[in-house]
Amino acid sequence: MADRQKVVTPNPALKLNQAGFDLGLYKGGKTTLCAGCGHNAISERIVSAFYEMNIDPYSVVKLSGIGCSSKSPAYFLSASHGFNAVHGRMPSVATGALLANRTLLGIGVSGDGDTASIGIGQFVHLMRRNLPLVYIIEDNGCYGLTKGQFSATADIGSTLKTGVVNDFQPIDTCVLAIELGATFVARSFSGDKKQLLSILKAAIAHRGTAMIDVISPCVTFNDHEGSTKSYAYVQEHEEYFGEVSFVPYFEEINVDYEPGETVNVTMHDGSQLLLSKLPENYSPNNRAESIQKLIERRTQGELVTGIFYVNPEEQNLFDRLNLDDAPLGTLPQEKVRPKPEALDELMAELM
Amino acid sequence: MADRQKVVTPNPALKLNQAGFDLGLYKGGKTTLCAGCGHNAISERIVSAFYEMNIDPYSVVKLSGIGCSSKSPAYFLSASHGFNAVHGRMPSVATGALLANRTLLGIGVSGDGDTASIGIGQFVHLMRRNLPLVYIIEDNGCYGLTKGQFSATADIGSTLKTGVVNDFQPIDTCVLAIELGATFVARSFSGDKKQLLSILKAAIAHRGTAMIDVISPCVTFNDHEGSTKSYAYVQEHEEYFGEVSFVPYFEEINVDYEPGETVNVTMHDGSQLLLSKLPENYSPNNRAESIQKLIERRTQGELVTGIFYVNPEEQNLFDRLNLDDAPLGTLPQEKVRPKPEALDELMAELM
Amino acid sequence: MNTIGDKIQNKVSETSVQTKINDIVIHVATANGSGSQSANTALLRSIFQMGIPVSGKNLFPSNIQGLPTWFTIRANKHGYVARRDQIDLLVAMNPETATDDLFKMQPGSLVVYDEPLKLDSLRDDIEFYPVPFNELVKEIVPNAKLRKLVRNIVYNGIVAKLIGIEMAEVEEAIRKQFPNKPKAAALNIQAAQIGFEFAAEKLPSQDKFRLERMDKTKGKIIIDGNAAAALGCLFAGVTVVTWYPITPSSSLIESLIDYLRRYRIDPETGKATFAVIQAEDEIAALGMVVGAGWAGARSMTATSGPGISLMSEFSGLAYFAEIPGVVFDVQRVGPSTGLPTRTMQGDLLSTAFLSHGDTKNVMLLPSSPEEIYEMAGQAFDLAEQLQSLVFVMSDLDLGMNNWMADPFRYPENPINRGKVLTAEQLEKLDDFGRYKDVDGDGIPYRTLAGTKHHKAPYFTRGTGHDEYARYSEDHQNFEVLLNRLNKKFETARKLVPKPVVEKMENAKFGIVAYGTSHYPIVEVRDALQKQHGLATDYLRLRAYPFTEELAAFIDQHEYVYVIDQNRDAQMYQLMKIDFGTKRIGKMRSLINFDGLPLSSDRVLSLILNEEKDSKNGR
Amino acid sequence: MNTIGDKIQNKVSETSVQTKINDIVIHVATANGSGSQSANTALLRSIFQMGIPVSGKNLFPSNIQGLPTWFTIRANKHGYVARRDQIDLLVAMNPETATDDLFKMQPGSLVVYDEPLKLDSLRDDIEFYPVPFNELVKEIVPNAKLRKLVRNIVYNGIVAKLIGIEMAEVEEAIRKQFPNKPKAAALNIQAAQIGFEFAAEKLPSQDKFRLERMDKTKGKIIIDGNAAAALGCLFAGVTVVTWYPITPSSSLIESLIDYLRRYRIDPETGKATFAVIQAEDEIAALGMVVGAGWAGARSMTATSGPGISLMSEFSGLAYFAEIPGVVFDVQRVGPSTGLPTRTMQGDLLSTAFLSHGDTKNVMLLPSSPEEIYEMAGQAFDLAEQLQSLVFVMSDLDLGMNNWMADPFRYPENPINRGKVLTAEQLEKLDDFGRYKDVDGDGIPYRTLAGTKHHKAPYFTRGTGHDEYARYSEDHQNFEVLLNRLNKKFETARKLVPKPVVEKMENAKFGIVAYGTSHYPIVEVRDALQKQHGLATDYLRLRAYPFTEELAAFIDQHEYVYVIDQNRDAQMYQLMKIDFGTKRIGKMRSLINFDGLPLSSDRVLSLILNEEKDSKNGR
Ligand SMILES: Cc1ncc(C[n+]2csc(CCOP(=O)(O)OP(=O)(O)O)c2C)c(N)n1
Ligand SMILES: Cc1ncc(C[n+]2csc(CCOP(=O)(O)OP(=O)(O)O)c2C)c(N)n1
Ligand code: SF4
Ligand code: SF4
Ligand SMILES: [Mg+2]
Ligand SMILES: [Mg+2]
Repeated sequence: MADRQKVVTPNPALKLNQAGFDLGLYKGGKTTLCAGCGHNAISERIVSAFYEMNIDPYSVVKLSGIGCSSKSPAYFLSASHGFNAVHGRMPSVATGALLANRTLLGIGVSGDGDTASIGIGQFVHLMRRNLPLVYIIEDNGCYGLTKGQFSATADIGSTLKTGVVNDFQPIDTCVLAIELGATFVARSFSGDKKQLLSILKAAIAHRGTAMIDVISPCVTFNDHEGSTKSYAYVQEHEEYFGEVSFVPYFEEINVDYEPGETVNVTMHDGSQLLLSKLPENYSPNNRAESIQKLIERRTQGELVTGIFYVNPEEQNLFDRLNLDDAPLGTLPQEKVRPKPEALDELMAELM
Repeated sequence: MADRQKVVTPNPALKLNQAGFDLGLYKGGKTTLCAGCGHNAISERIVSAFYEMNIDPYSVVKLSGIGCSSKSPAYFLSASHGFNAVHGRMPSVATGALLANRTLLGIGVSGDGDTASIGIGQFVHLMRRNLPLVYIIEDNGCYGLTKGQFSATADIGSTLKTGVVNDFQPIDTCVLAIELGATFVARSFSGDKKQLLSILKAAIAHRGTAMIDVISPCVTFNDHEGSTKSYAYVQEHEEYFGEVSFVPYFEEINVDYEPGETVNVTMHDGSQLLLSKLPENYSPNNRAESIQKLIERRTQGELVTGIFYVNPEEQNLFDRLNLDDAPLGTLPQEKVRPKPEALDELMAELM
Repeated sequence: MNTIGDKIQNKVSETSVQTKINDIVIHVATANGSGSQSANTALLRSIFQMGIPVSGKNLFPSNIQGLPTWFTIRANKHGYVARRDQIDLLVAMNPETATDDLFKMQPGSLVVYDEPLKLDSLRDDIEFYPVPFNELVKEIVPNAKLRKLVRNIVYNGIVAKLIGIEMAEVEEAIRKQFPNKPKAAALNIQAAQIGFEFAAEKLPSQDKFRLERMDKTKGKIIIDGNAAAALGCLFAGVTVVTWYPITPSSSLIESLIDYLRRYRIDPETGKATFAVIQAEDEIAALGMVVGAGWAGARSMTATSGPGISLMSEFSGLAYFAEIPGVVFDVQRVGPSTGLPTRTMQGDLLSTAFLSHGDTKNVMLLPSSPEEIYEMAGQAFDLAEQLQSLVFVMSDLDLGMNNWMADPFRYPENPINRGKVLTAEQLEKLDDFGRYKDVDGDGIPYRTLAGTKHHKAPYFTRGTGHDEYARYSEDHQNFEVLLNRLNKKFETARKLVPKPVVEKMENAKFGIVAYGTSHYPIVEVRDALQKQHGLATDYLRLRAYPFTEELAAFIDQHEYVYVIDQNRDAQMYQLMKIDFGTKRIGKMRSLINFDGLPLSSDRVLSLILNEEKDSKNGR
Repeated sequence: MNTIGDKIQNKVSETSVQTKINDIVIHVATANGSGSQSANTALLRSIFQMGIPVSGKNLFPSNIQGLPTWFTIRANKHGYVARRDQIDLLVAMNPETATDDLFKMQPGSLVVYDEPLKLDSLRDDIEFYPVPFNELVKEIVPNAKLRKLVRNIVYNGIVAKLIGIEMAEVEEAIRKQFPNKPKAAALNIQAAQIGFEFAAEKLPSQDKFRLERMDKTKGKIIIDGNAAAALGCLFAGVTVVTWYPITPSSSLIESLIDYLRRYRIDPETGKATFAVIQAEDEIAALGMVVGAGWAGARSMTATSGPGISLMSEFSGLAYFAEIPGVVFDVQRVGPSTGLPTRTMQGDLLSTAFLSHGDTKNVMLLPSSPEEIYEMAGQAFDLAEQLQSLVFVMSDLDLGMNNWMADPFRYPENPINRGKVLTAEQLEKLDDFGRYKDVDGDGIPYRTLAGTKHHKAPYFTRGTGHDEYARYSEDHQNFEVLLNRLNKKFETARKLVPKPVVEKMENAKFGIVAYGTSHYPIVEVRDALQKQHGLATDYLRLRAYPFTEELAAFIDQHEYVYVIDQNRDAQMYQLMKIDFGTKRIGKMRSLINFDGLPLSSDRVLSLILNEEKDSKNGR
């Protein structure tokens, strides 16, 4: 029998954030993922990020596909509507939901199987459209829920516990996303609380598609030697692309800056994003360069994390569609059913 | 009533190539595409390439998805088995067919809608697998067969005849293919007979996935101002990436070469590929650099053609699977049904 | 079929010794992309403007240019608009098919043809009208490329003279074709006039067929079913539209886009009260519909067979998670890619059970522009009332052909959004269970994302869940859920449009049909009564699941014919699944699956064959 | 269902006053990922090794670790292996479910439990056996992480002592579980022994249930249906295997990969005579099967419900273009993602009509490991003979549970590749038409790509085509083609495996069932005869389309029950579609759709309810 309590009722006894919501509303149900699963750590960061950003949880929608990762929306933001869709197709469902109500803040959670295998088509087209959505890949290089088969982000040469070796080059979702037109692309590691929280906050403040590939080791099926996604490997090989820290609602800082220095990108809600600029002349708003950098470092076997690309100026899908400011889904009849005169006019033309 | 003649019978009265096959076997049925359609020009080049390369047409399979472009296999190589599959799914059908018979030479024809919209998922995974297949995108930036809607390679800002404007950045299939691990990536223009023929020949000689994006204007729906795929636009804006000419069965030329010079890549059948090396230090076997170059030139609004990337050394799918040399599909029973002792052994283990 | 069918045709022919007034079938054979579409539509319109009931059917290839295309116009004083197998007047413009086309004509019929084709040497039992089309247009159009486009309209003038269409109407009709291009209109009118004059001077007249002004089209409109559906969506207040182009559904969306841009930009804000997305494929198209429907939009997509197949997985999700959405299936010939430009009612069975597991879907079955316009509105209401997908099963014949119709009525009822709870309503409730059957009709209440109340949020999923939308693998929860979904389907039975029943006195049997099969049946029932003394009753299905009227209809008759435009008698099969032996025993299946709009001749011969067989005690 | 079902259970309970020999249902409640799988399999095996017929069913959650899991072992001297609703001995290891589990037990049954759970305070009508599991393993496993994994095997020893399983068999069974890990085996054996000794010393003995050595499992194997299917594919000579992981089908492919790597590397060349591709999704998986089947491979994939939905478009292509391929559907609970780890026969209707247009598919219906092994072979032969997809409809119960089986027989017949023409054969032919019905059976001849003959090449497509595989939009070609496909389906009727019929004298009615419904029916028929004096006949379907035996069976009986494990009575519906009123009138549908393996109790109560109702003249 499932637990009979059905909604998280606000609990003012708990500490409230500045928007007046208690932490309980940001938390979710008890996880059914494995103890130690990277995905749980990500859920925790999501809880913190939304709480600390003072987001009204009732205005959030959380969506996912199918997989262990895709279960996690049940484990955060219990006061938000959730939608666990079908495998690999969260992007389309999220697109529909947010078109129906553009005032919602969307967060989509997917797995590497969900995104890079069955879902790569919807991923590609989501990135092109620049739908305002925080899109998180909980990336463990395997299919956790179906017991550990390789996904398309599994590293070439890595081995399953059964000894089967992966012959195929992994898909680099960050390079793809940048190339395809995503306007916020980052990578982090589920074990790196500080960086992940910062990136999440920046993503939440972004008004376009914010794609975060979070390396999130599967402790059960992918945490063994030969796997480059295991905790040990990641901790050894990880390297920061830049120090990332999120500064909400501070005064605006100039984005024009010199190599080796620090850059502030101003987000649409006025909050800002502080990036350490790489000495190699890295700029967070040059597509070609960030792709090149990523490929280069990847070729050297390095796992780079950080925010690779941000473009807060690009028109998002709502702008492109010249969408009404009010949620389409609840427009009153007067707004959506043309007057009788319109029908008369049309009929006259057809006579 | 369809024409009652059902097979192209060899016609020795026609000129034979060195392998002893007459040109008629390389030709196809009468085209039903629009007069002047770029796709027809591509079919003609394909006929020439296979004829001049002395490929046994009976050992070729030609496959496609659905679209005007995907009809074209009916218009070349009548002596080859053909398969017009479903929309966007040619890659999987081709994969199956070539696994069943690795001795076949596969040529797949797709459209930009077929590849970059509905088929982008299969495209991505085909590129990763390095299946030996010549993969041609007949790229007109629109859906010809369904009357001209935008495809995902339509340029941002281009307009339909109805005045609808495309708001989305085009997918650059060449950049994608290189990033995803394709081992031969090129772009050409259907009106450029010489270059296209050379590239086709090089692709035919390649033993891995050879992806060619051929800009192929749709004269009916996409040949108007505002479209960047129209003949006029292409002819104005086209720029050669390098002079390409194919030299079959000549002696091997060294691939180690200096910027500004010319490079010969040795193909697996011993035939070679001659490339003019760009002064900008372009090398046809550096993934990161060719991607960078492509993006750079694209950003400048240039349409680059040529062979961008070739890696003849990469293991292809057959190698990776350690596949028997004989066609799997016709292995005799002795090879595919284990002996009774095997069953006895297995049963004993289960007792 | 042929013997009886032939007999009927012969009979019709025999009666044609005198001049037939306002009763003719015209067949124009051209090549795709040759500009014949405007000429044919103008021809159709000119007859319509004379007050004569008329219909036009375009038989076109699945390519863009150069392949044979036929356009059939039927003008009929009784208002019969179904296809006829027999053609009275052929306009043979296409050298590729001219001979074949000619040999399909009945002796004594009329053939206008492009003179160089020299058809008159092939048969001597035909009345030939050779026309030197190229010569005629040369004078007025020196540019050869342009000439090709104008050449066709010449036959509008020829035909007008030959059968009595008033030239004023021809001109008016051509002007309608080029509303914003007065120059093009003028040129085309000139060409038609040249044709008219040529016919007057050089061609013999005939007295077999004659059109005369009547008043049967007054106040009517001409529209294709796809545009009608689009208008229905417009007035239903659709807000999210997704699509992936596919023949024959593309023009539904393209019309809708036009209408939306025209009537749904908020005059105050200048912003769109709708969103249209051309998706990457049909999976994504339905995924977006589902997401949008879930979040409160009136969402829809349109597709055809291959798209329906791809929508299978999302169909199951929508069924199980109870999400509204409207899908137009403009059916074409399957299986597989099939014949993309031919018509069929081939997706009923797969749509009814679209998805694995125990999935069942609601379908509406429009048969006319008026009806698909109205059903579009009903579909959105039903989808939201039932919290499920509603499939509107149109077909190529309805969707892409030109139909005469009564002007559409402005919706009488306000938009029905179904059981949606607001924050205020939630506040008053003790308890909200997203999947609880509170009203006993199997339909639960829902809340929309963004509702600012702590009871509102719930988690939607395609996995097992309890009445409070919580994940559950409990088998009892599962049984309760599936039984409730069944109950909801029973409720649907009461909400869907009822069939239309038409009776005659002393009917010998009943006919059950749906969609575009309607038109031949109207004609055939008259023919059966008048020519064969057979009175019939007729039930036209308008929805699945079936309503009680269907059962009653079967009960009232000794037997009923069930007419399907598909090989596997799909509606008949759905009826078999639903009914018990007594009713099944009365059902007789009649099928046609040649991809052509169902002809009256075909239906008549099917029924007469059966009647003969049963007389012979088969 | 409950009243009658309860009565039956009570009856069974009443008879249990004396010691029941070799007749017990053991239920082990643990948590997922806690290492219980090895313990449970070893427990099952130890009973099997004593010669007692036994079956094991795993009821597990759709997660990887930490959620409740139940394993049910039924040992039965008569060989009944169906699930029973009543449990005789509960091993309660999971604190989360212990109370619930306990309250489901009948009075007088036995409960072994983890002592800290203190279950004995909750009921007083149960025989309790508290065991301090943690204490017991502490001595032998100091490492706490490891201890968790070994803890479970202790109950093997406890249960062995309690009901009389020989310790030697327990040890042997454990060794089988760890074939290449002697250390792990030793540790586990030690733990089991500790359990055995504890039970001997500290627990009271009982005399309600006792296992005694018999000889009913000699020469038998234990295997799950997925592995059996994989073996069938191995010996059928499969060459191209594609898949996309999905529960409960993944282990079919994973077993197959193991077998292929072991037996299908050519000893001479060291190269693989097979290719396995993990595709990007199910659409690609079937696309590859179709491509491979077209080019001559024996190709296959395995999936479950959601995958079947995604395969819809390619299914239509394969049907229409006539391409062989085998699809295993290991069915789970739908609609949508449903209950991924529960069993159901829910995909029959959607698979039979999988795709838009008039598509129809062949399905095989295995019910045992032996049969799915053999049907795998038949499926490949049939697919190539019929040039179509063949769907093997397994389910989670068959696929993932452990079954006793007879050793598999080596295939008697050589591989049947169907009508494939070689260059030599082509040379002798005047005429080759790829889609010509030369033999009158609806099955044309084909050639494979690469055949070096000028007559060999043809163009395959999902669009309309004539007998020579040329593109055609001609409606007559289309009708000919669709009618021939229908004829081929009729031929399939003659080629598919016939049903198995079992009779009793003076049978009052017939039972029609398929797949895993077989096991409860075997038991229920005996019960009906012995306890209710009702003799029955039984037809077990093995394929769709139906063969003539089904019609004959219905004709021979006053009425027949049709048993489906799905809500919509899907097989019953398929039968209704196929049959006329006389037969339909005799069919009565019985359904179960709770996602659990069908229990004998459930079937018995369903039938008795109906019998009672019909006695009461319903
Ligand atoms: C259409 C479909 N195919 C297959 C599955 C089975 N399936 C469930 S989860 C999953 C993969 C999950 O992998 P990933 O997205 O990486 O999530 P993870 O479990 O690793 O977090 C698969 C293949 C499914 N549910 N639906
Ligand atoms: C599943 C499916 N959806 C839609 C269609 C309709 N359709 C046929 S061709 C085509 C687009 C073709 O575009 P492209 O591949 O660019 O080829 P082109 O005609 O431009 O050469 C579409 C959408 C289809 N056949 N199948
Ligand atoms: S199986 Fe792997 S991905 Fe799934 S919950 Fe466990 S650790 Fe996480
Ligand atoms: S419509 Fe365009 S793409 Fe299609 S055949 Fe014509 S020119 Fe070519
Ligand atoms: Mg994963
Ligand atoms: Mg195109």
